[in-house]
Amino acid sequence: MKKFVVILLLAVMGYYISITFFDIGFGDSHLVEGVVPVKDAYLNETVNSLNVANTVTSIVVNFRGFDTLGEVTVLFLAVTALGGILYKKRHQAGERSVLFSASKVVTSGSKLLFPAIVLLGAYVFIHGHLSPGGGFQGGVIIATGFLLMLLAYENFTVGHNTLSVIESLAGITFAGVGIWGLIYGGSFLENFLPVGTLNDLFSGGVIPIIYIAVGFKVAAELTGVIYTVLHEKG
Amino acid sequence: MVGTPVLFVAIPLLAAFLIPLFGMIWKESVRVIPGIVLAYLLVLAINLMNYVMVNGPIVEVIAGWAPPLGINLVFSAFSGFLVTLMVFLGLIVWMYSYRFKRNVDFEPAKKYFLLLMMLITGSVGMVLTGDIFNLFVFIEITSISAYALTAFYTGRDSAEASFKYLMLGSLASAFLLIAIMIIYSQLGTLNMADIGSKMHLMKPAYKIMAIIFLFTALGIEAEIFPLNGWAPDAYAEAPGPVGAAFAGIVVKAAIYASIRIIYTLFDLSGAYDLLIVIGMITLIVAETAAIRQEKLKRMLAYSSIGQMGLVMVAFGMGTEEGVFAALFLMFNHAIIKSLLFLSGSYLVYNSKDKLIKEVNGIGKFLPITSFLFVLGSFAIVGLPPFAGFWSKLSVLTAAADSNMLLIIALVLIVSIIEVVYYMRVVNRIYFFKKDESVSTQRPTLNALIAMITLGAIVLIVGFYPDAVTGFLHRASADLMDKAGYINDVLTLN
Amino acid sequence: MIGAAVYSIRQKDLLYATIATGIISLVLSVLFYLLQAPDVALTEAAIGVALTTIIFIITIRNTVRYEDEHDNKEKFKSGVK
Amino acid sequence: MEDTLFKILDYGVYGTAVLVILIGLYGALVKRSLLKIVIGLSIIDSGINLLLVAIGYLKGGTAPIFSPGYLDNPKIMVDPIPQALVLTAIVIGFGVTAVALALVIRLYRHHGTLHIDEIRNLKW
Amino acid sequence: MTIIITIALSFMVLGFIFSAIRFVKGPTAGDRTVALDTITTIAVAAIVLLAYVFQRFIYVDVALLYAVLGFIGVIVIARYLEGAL
Amino acid sequence: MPTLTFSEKLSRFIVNSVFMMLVWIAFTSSFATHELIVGALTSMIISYLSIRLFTCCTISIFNPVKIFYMIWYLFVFLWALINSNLDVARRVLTPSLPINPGIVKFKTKLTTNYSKMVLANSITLTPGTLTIDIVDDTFYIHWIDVKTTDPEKAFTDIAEQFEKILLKIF
Amino acid sequence: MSIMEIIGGTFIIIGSIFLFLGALGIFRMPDIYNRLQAGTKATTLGGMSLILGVGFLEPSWMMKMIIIIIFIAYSNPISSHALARAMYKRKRYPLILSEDKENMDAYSEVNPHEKEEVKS
Repeated sequence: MKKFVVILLLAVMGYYISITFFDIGFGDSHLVEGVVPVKDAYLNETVNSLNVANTVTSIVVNFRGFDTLGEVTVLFLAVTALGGILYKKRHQAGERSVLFSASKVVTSGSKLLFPAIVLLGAYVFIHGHLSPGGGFQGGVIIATGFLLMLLAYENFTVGHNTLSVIESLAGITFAGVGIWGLIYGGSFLENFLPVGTLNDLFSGGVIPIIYIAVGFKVAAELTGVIYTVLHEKG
Repeated sequence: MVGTPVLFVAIPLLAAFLIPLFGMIWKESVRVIPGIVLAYLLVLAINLMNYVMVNGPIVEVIAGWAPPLGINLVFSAFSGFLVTLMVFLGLIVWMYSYRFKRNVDFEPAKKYFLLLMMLITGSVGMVLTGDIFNLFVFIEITSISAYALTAFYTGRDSAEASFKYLMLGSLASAFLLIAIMIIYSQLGTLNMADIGSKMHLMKPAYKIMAIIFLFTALGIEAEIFPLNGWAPDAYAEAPGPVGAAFAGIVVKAAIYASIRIIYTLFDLSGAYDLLIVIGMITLIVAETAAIRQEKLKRMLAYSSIGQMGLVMVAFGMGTEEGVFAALFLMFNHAIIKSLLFLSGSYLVYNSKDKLIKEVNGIGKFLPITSFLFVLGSFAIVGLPPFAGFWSKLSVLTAAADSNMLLIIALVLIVSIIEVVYYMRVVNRIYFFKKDESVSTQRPTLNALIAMITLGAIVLIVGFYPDAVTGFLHRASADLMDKAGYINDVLTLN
Repeated sequence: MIGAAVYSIRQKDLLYATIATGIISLVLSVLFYLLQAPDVALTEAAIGVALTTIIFIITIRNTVRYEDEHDNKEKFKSGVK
Repeated sequence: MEDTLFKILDYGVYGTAVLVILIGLYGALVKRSLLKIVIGLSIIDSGINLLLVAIGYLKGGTAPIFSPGYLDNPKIMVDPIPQALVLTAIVIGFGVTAVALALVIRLYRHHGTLHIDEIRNLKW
Repeated sequence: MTIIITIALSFMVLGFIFSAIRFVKGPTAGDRTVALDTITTIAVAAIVLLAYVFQRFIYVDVALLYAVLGFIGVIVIARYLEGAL
Repeated sequence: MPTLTFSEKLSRFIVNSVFMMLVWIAFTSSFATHELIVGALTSMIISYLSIRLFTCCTISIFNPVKIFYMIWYLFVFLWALINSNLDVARRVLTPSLPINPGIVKFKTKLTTNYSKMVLANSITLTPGTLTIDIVDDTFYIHWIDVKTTDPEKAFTDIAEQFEKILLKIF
Repeated sequence: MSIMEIIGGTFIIIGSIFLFLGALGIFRMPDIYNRLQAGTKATTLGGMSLILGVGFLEPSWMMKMIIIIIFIAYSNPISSHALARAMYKRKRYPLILSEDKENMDAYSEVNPHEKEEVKS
């Protein structure tokens, strides 16, 4: 009976959402007449005054950099919350996350692949302003590399203190760059470096620095998440 | 001017990233740093309020791009007033919970104070921001801290309450995103002032869809009636000071956001009626539920929901007196409900089930705490010499001005219900015999200072309401001035 | 994608539902890619390919594998959990 | 070639997104297992993200990246803002999912079951 | 050229459908994981091919990521099935 | 973790950095100066940090003879891969599914873990075989069409051609 | 149509056919190990050849294509090996068609069979 009611409710809701979005239309400009959308300004400013190739990056880091700061904070809070929710008074002695190592093929394979994965992550977040990707993606890739090592070896450990130091330093870099912009240029996260030439690695002023900091931070945070969760024995 | 509004967000974030580092060197710093930060923010807020009272609102721009492009923060009389209130309450809650129960150990204390600080930061950000997606981000910051704080005690039910909250919260964020996208697809902008200035161009059908989704989403955070399932459980299972923070800070921020959206973004006249209807239903349902509760904190929680309904009704009148009354109610509710939660959690400190009957005769053992609780009860039901009286009076006069007699009758009936269940507790505190099996706990000095400060404010506002009404009139005028808001934001540079 | 979503909701075995969420994420990523959003596709790929799977699987390890409680008890008796 | 591709994409995308959202909502509301509820929530997130990206799409557009060869024609680029928003939304969704699963583990530790009827101590 | 790419894409779609059927039918978790692995490889190929269709070199990054990370998901599931987790 | 002497560390570091640099160039597909500088820095940092992990080989891997054998191995491997695919195609497309599966074992003379890993991967990709496990020196192979269960014969059938070359490389 | 395009097109067609055959093999084979055999080999070669074909069509992309090919060829066998080992430890014994059941399963000396077959 409850199922039936829920399905009915969902059908009504789905109908209204669908007609709204079908009416809005797909794949062409659906703005109200006479409105100048913000995206044109973004696209122009990105090329002309920031010299960043990837518009998504310039939006995420510069125009709407405040969102990104909040987003990084959300991840940071998620790590803290995980630690708080799964907190136990003391860890039992000899508690291990993985019971035995994988076979030789997997262990040697992951050993060889691990530096390559980290390099891929570094590539993704260093080139965040030129190609798709950036701090989050790079950080996630590095964390996945750590996940591989943690899975393959029974006694691979990650220093918890090291992680939190890296995380804090990266966070301070982000917020510090923002505050420096406030002091130097008059508003939070304002760009205070020369912007370089378009499609060069050293371009975009402060954007690559922030993205590298974000990359380190996300990598440390997600590794922390994986590590915490892996050591949770029901 | 001593600082800029962006420091309200930047400084706590910087401190949050610093806390783990300092915690390795000096363990006490995890407790001290949030206090220093909150005290600094309070000073900043008061300074900025002084500036705003003289010179008009401050509009802060992030990353040096003028508003339609960049994100902006607005520190006007209205938002500044709420920010000051929130930071002040945050400081009180911090002082109260300095060594409260599980906070004695290092690891939990680190997480607790960090999360508490971020809860306050998220709420302050929700109030300050002038960008609708930034609002979403701050809501998420607030909610994740709230989930973690709700589940902070390792008891059986806290995780359940937190899960319930989380489920509704993620639905809320999903709805919020849909609403944001409907608006964006039509107007091509995310800035609130820009949206407000272009809203008349949008088709009414889309407007209705967007406002339904927005209202559902924010209603979950603001405990509006059909969506308040999480609230009593979360209040009851969270640590005592966190309950105070929810009632005083988080809900205020959510109410602010929904009011800002209805008053500034949309020009639908039906929205005000919607506010009144929903507010009235919330009020009746919550108050009748409160009278049936057996646990102290759940009773307080339902009472809090009821008060929020009253605030909604007052906002829904749409006149300047109504807004003034609503703001006065919000101010009083923040102070008084925090006082009730803080003192109430010492009344039932050691009991397992936190039942109301366990406070029997506790007045002799904890005289100051009990006195403060009773003071809060008297104030919130609106007995004449206390703070709550003036706010209820202003609601009644505003309703009378708008010829809404139904509201007057409703408020009076609800007040009677409130009197019944609060007086029941007061009666038990002083005139019942103490149950010997219940052990009591004396409040620590810092908790006592925190509670007495709140009690003093209740008394001061009660005997001398003009202390705040000046600010409130200014703030309500500020909210009503939609054109001024849009003008302030959009004519920057 | 719809099929995978329906499958992962209807499947009683939570492990299979988790693998199905992996497929949802993959198809979603390809769709983002077709909609000319390589940034988003990259993010979805990076998060969906291993991280979501591992946290779901660890939850399954720490709790139960079958949605139906009766099934769990049966499996528990026969020693394979 | 590209025309057929666009025809497939045309209205199917919105339809798919809405259907996925509805399926996720159904799972979150009807299912009795906590893990199923979390899976439902993550499916809702997927659907919403698809919806948002679809709004920014422009027929015949290309990604908003000014790499060599695409320097001087911002008119044919798809809308970058929804993409930036979805980036944020995905990461936030992941954080929320992690917290939810931690709560599930803790509930199981206390109750020994994931079935929602046996857990419900608190009344709504 | 167009016709070649159309043929290739339709073959891939067919492959996807067969893997999906195996995913739904597959009696064990292993079979389903094999289907997931195959679909990942097909997706890598499809992404590279579509990058050629769209003529954007930078799109290839997505395929690179799937090629590197795709197998970690499989290893996660394999390690769980092995009983190591 | 074994302790390493300085020369071992140095040789590993160099090998590691060179490989990383090659991978980086492949990632960026560009020879601009900035890219190369950043790539060199990144690969050096990563190889310094992962010096204990990446233990595949010393600097002697740049010996021309070994490089020649590597290329030869590549060709042998590719030939086997194409063969195996034709084999799979034949089996899949035949309506009656001509298979006779089973598991056989054999012993190998290879010593290091990496060479075993490469051998196992090659076996997995060559006709009709799939490595199931390696226990010390013994390989356990799932064979889709078992011709013999004798370890010696199975070895000649499956792995001999690869092992000959691998012994020269490692 | 230049010579490069012809080579690239041929590779693409061959690759897509092998990808399809891999999926068909997964669909048709009787048990998990045989499915892994078919799946791994055919999809690996199919993907490699298709990506190589695209590399021929756009010679400046070649380097990235080669690195993708290396990664695919490196990681696919590892994952299928891990899966096969996991399934054996999970007590899913391979299907054996011939009469000589004892000798055909050499791996049972490491992981002895148990009587009961469990649904996994």
